[in-house]
Amino acid sequence: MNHPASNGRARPQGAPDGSASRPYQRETDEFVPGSNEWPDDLSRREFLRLAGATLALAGLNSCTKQPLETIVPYVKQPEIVIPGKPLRFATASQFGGFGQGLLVTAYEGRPTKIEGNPTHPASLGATTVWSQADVLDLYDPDRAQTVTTGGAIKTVSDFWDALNLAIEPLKQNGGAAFRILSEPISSPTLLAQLDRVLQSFPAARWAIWDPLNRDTIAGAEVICDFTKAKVVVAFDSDFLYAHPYALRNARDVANRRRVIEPHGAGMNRFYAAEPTPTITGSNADHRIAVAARDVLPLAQTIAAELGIGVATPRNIENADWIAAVVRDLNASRGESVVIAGETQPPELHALVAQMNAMLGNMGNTVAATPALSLPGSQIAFGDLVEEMQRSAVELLVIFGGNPRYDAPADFNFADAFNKVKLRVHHSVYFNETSRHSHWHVPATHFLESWSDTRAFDGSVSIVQPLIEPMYVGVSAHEILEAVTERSPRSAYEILRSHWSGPEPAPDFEAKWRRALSDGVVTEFQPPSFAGAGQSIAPAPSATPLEKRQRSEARGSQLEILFRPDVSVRDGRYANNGWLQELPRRFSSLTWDNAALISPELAKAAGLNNGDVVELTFRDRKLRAPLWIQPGQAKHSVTLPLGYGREIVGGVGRNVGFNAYALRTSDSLWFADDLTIHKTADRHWLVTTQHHHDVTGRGILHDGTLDEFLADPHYAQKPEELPPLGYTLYDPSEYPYKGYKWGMVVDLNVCIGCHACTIACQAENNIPVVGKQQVGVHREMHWIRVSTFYSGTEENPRITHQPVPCMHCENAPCELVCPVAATAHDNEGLNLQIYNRCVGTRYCSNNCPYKVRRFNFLEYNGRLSPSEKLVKNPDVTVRSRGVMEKCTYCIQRINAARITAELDQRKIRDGEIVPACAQVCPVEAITFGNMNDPRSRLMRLKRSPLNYWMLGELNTQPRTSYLAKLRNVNAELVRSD
Amino acid sequence: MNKTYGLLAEFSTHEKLIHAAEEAYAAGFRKMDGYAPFAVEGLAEALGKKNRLPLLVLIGGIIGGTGGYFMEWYANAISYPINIGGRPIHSWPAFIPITFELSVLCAGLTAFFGSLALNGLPRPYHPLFHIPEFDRASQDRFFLCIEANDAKFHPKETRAFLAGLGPLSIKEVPE
Amino acid sequence: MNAPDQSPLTSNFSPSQSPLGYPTNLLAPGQTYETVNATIADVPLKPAPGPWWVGFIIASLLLLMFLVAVTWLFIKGVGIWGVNVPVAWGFAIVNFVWWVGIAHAGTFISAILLLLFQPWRTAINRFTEAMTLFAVCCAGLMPLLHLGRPWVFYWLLPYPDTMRLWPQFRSPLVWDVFAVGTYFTISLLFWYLGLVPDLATVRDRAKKLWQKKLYGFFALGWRNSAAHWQRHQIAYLLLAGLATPLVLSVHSVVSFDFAVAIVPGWHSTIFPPYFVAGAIYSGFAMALNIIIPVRKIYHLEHLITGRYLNNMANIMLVTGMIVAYGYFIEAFMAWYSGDIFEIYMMMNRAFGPYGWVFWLLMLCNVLVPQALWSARIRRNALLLFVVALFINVGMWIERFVIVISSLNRDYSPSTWAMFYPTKWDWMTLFGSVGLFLTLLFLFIKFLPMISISETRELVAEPEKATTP
Amino acid sequence: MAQLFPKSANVHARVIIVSIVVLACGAGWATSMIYWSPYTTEVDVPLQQPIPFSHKHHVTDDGIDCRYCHTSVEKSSFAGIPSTETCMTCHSQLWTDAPILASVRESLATGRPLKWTRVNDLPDYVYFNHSVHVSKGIGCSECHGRIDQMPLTHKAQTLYMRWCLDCHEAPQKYIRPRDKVFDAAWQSPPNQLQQGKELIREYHVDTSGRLTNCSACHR
Repeated sequence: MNHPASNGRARPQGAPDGSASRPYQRETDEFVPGSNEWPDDLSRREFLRLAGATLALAGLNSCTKQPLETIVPYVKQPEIVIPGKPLRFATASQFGGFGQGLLVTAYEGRPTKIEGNPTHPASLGATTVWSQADVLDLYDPDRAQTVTTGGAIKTVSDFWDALNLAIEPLKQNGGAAFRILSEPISSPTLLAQLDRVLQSFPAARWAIWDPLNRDTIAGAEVICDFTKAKVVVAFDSDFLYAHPYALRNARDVANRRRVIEPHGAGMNRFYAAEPTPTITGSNADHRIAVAARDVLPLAQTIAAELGIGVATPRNIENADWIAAVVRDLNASRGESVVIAGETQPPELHALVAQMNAMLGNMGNTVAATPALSLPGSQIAFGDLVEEMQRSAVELLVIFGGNPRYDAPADFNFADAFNKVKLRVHHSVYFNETSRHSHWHVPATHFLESWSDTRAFDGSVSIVQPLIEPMYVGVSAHEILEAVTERSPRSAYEILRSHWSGPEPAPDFEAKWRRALSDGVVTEFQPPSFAGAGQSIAPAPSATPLEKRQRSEARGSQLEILFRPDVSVRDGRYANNGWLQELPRRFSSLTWDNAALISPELAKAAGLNNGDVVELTFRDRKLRAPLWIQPGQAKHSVTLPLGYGREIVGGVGRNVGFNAYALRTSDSLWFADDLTIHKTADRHWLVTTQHHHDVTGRGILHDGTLDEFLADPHYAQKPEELPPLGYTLYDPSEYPYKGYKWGMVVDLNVCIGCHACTIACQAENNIPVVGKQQVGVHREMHWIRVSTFYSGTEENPRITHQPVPCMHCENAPCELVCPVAATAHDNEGLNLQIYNRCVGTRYCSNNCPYKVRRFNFLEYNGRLSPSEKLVKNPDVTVRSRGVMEKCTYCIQRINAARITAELDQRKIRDGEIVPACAQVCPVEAITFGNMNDPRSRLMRLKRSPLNYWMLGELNTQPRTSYLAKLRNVNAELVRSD
Repeated sequence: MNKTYGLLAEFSTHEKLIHAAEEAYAAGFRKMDGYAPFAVEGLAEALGKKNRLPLLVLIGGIIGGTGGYFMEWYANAISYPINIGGRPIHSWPAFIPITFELSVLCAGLTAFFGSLALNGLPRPYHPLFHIPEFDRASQDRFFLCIEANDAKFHPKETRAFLAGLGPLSIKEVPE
Repeated sequence: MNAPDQSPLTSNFSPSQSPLGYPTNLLAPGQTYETVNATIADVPLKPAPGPWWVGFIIASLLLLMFLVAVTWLFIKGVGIWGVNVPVAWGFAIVNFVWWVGIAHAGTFISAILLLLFQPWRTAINRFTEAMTLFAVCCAGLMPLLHLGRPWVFYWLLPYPDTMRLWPQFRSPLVWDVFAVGTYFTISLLFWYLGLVPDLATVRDRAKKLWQKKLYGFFALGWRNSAAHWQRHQIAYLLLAGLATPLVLSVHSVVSFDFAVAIVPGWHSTIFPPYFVAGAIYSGFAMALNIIIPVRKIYHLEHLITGRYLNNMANIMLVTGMIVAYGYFIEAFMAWYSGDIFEIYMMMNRAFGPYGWVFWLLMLCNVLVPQALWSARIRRNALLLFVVALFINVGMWIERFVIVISSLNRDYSPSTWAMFYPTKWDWMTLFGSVGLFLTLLFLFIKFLPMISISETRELVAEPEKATTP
Repeated sequence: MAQLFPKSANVHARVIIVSIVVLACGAGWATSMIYWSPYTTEVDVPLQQPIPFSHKHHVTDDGIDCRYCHTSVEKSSFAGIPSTETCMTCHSQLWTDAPILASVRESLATGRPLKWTRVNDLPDYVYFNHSVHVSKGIGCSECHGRIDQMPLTHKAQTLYMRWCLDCHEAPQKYIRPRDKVFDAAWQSPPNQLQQGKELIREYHVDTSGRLTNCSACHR
């Protein structure tokens, strides 16, 4: 792993370390868009072989001359940069205020791909879909590009002056009218700075607002060690996906569920109760759909059965499920985990804590998260808004977030906000809040500036930049410094001085460098500050809990659920094309959110997908399209948050409806009294998968652990398979000596998070085609994750199946190509040669797996110069009229091969990792050499669970699957 | 008109023409030709005309077929062999359709251009076109022309001989 | 120039009805060389009648629409059509197969009937050959338009390029290129060879010099020499002999586009015979749809007699039954194979989202043509015209069913999706009809639309013209 | 009626037919000529450059090694174009005020890079890697010709795929000892084929046919 030479030169002369190389030369920080710098950059791009458009010409190159291209060398070439060779830097990003360890690939100082940092305990080399998409935000031309006040473009120094001017008068009364609002912060340096500011302004206050806050768990936040858990019971918790520690949780759970061969096969048993299907619930062995309001009573019943003295509500459903849970929990005391989601009330979390305690899990499988000390003088968000209403706030500085869009509707934030005298908003995007602030200061993307952050498990990482700010960018560190100091130092200096202390230790430099290259700070702690409050988590920012109404069993009364969207979260990713086009789990909706309702409700009310209904809740009304979601609790209606953004870039405009309009402080996650009635309108909802039933075809093989133990080869039985190597042709014609690439996808551990899809999109320059094109089934994802339902529609068993190209040895697609644009190489890869393709689309027709994607239009035509920078220079950008598909990341194969050739050795097992495998949190995808019997790949392929998709076609796929197993509870199956 | 191309006798029906042709052939005339508005069966035979077009067409077909197969084999098996879905490099069954099409194509071209060539067409100018009435050869009249370069041709005697065949008229065709 | 000839050749007529009551005359009574020449050869020399102009203008407007559609296609790409994944082939391929099929009647009539010594081809072969040519033009365009990158179409042709790459000769699409190319060439030669003597007739009947020169140029100086006639006939016969296996091969090759693929509903050995039958079926339907109006407009009833219509109707009935059998066998084999994919394909075809199209197909191609059992209908030009129209539509629908309803639900349920044509799809379809008609109208106007020399032969040998 | 066409028409007719055939063949021949002519290939055609840089002078006269400027040729796919600094290491001493070097000095002063025109420009979908060719004993001059004899740099080969394949399917024809890779003047010995075979074995060049796979160059 490369790491930069750490000699912090001051900007503007040179980029800070890590971003030592720059995509283009810049004299000053005041970069005016459209200034004469782009041409250089464009020609660089040519030289980086990134002009997708020329591919169209390329077809013609046999009858036209190529246009002249230029080479632009460096003026000063940085030592660490070898043109044409990527560099990798360790850094970290934020997820709900918690750090995520990352490893970022950069070409000539141009970050193109984000991976997980294997040395970071919270990620172990995997990433979330959001980390994958962050790099697209970096180059988003819709980002805020200049400091503005009232629409007028200003310089950063203008802002410093204005800030100082505003602060001076506040100094007298200790900043009584000075308020700071931020998102959850875990950066030690930033917290220290914040503390310093609050010390110097004793009367000033600080509030936190996060629409997806975890306040309900405040104080009860725990880390679970799923590797030790035999039984897992989840109450409305999405701990495998929408959780700050999800990546690690997923890895640990997977390691308890991975089954290769029968002997010693053990799986944990996983029970889930949730109102609306989540990634987590879909992976449970026994999932029940219960209204959110019924989760607490359910837990109470179980607790009572376990012997905890709580009042048990009467007439509770799912008796057999409860019985099974109780039995299994009792049977595996100290080896189980009970976990509840942040969407459930504190009572439940308290109860869950009791259950874990009395089951002896505390200290075994469950531990409290390390305390994070926060500055004092913090007030709840609700109180801040109330102050603003009273016009008691003169200066409000908002770091990140978008409260004007996502604050609870009952707070009436908009007009409270307007009563603040001076409003400053600091964010990466110019959003609804920025629009109504006096000053908007563009924040630097985390790939552009220095900071530090702290993960869920307390491990701290340094955030180091990989590129000079694309546009004017100021970091939060600099602003906080500007509040006290007249002219702020650079973020780099602030950070370094905080870590080194006043007089650096002699070995500081070495430690610092190691911390940078490892991406995790292990060798020293930052000097902690005199933090007053020792609160473990932010003070509850929403209104107190007493207000939240108790939910008795309210029978058929509709319940409203607010949930973060699986793609755009709280709305911060609304302008990210990759995420907007990423199929939402289960529904496979793209470019929209829809109110999810249960099939029963749909039947009862005669509703269909796409019907627009009017939702009435707490006298507020909202129109939203419907989607019927199997597995949804009967009377629960889920509203995904994060849509209906107004002040947003071109991508996120007019996408979906804004569920915050109904969300009140006493119903952050769910509440009763929802009424819906059908309107005449319909909305065009666009999905990538219409059929979720395998119709008994040899596509998906699944079963139970018991079946497997009874008959290990059952997974290979269902079809009449041709005898292995059964062929009309002479097998010796293509011996596939040397390397013989293959892949295994372990359906048993795959959780269906879709990270592979988006990682592939990032790695392979896959275009975003937009709603209309997805609507006519032209999405371009090379690896899709099919979701299949079995069992009842009310509560189906859900299985996810990632489907990349199978790289069949007897490929049907190749036979029919008239120009040999798709052919085999003698390592068995099924190649697609874009520049030879004439676009008959015959191959796609003849592909039984339908994994081929066609450029029906010029999907790369509308890219802005900055968007082109995200493209991977090692992968051809495809133009109109050519077919494309999964290549097993051939660019990575070739890179590894050339490295091996130069070192005069063979490619090692595990040296080549395709993007999909690299990102996978559960290591479900394995790639390797089938001629190496000792490879991890072959160990898996030898498993009796190994099977070919549609094997009876005898296409001899190189990609095979390990059948899905469920560790079902025999009693429950019988009672089904 | 110093030099003549031949003598042209005009008949009303094709029977008459065939009869005249047989007479003329019997009389030993060889360099002669009949003209009719449609393909009169037996006329050419009566005039003793031969035809070796079919052989040419056969040869054309064979060349096309073998050439076609060779091209496919050379291109896919020799010039740049590529592994196409694990199918044999020399997949002869897949090469048959084009082989067949190409033999038909070449045979057809031979038949067409062969017939034109043997007929000496295109020949926009021809002595016979001097005779105005000859227009009717393409409509409703039947002609027999004994050419001057025939060994037994004699302006007077041949005219007398033709007259004996009961033509509607006899014309001298200038060169 | 020459007074009507009163040769009494066509005086003694056998009864114009066969014992079974079918029309037997290939020629109305009282035809002479002159009447034949006049009716056919003078059409190109006289100004066109009103109906011709109406038809021609409509046709060229459609052609204009075609050009618009194609231009936009080249600007934007095939994305303007409804095609998608899984249904990557749409109207373009449907139209292609449809047009190629239509082309087949021409060759069938002029070649196969010639070899079978069927005299009832004389008056219609010229038409249908022209029809063949123009249909093949429309057909040939479609695969080119449907390419993602049409500007590199020539990569499908074998030539020594700078990349040392060749076409992939295992692909049916390459077979198509050669099959359709050969078919067009042979049909063109066949048609022109037959035209030469008639061009000579027109040349000799023309009054205006430019007309004489124009037709004279294309007549190549044909002078009706017996020796020429002999070679001409041999060449004609040889071309017919070549065209016969060719016509069978062409649609077989087209059917391979589907049969070679593994898509359920495509991968079937019955395709070649059943495609060829379908081709001739639609070809005759199209021939009738053209001949019947033309016959009316130009008053050719005495040359294109009821016997022609009757016989063509019979052929349609036969081929129609073969096609119907094909439909039945497909369903039967799907069931008999016990293969879940095949069975599902058949169920989806008949009762899936495109089920109504399938039943429409049954109506047009199986039900309606049963009317042809009735001799009365076969002899009624108008009814025949309507039935033929149904069959033409039906045959297009058949290709739609084969292409779309097989692709939209193939092996992998998670990728099943619907295909909906866009306005550009429709414009391309009807535009290609415009191209076809435009060419046809030009042919009718400027060339002898019936073989004059062969008709003269009928005049000369009346017994040939009347044998049932 | 009289003759429609003069007697000469018969000759003309034949002439026309013959000339059609000739033209058809001629057209084919002409196109291939154009493809292979310097007009299309740009072989031997020096391109306009910001500075009339002479490889002849720097390599032959000054004896500078290729790798001094093309630093990454052994490490990376891209051989590397010298940064302005590299030029100035010498030219801060030599020809310090030569007018033709003005743009170099200006580049260093302003920090604006020089813009060279690509001479050997492969299409964007071809992924050529210098390091592996160099390490397998393929000399610079095999593709770049006698660069040491070029006052103005120009293309030496067509870089057509057909040309690449020529070596990829029979490397023994071109491979040379590693220590001769940067020797532009190297001539293949009379026993090249046999020596080449040995080098192939020694350098582990893949002769299984993988080098002619599409994936060898295209992704």
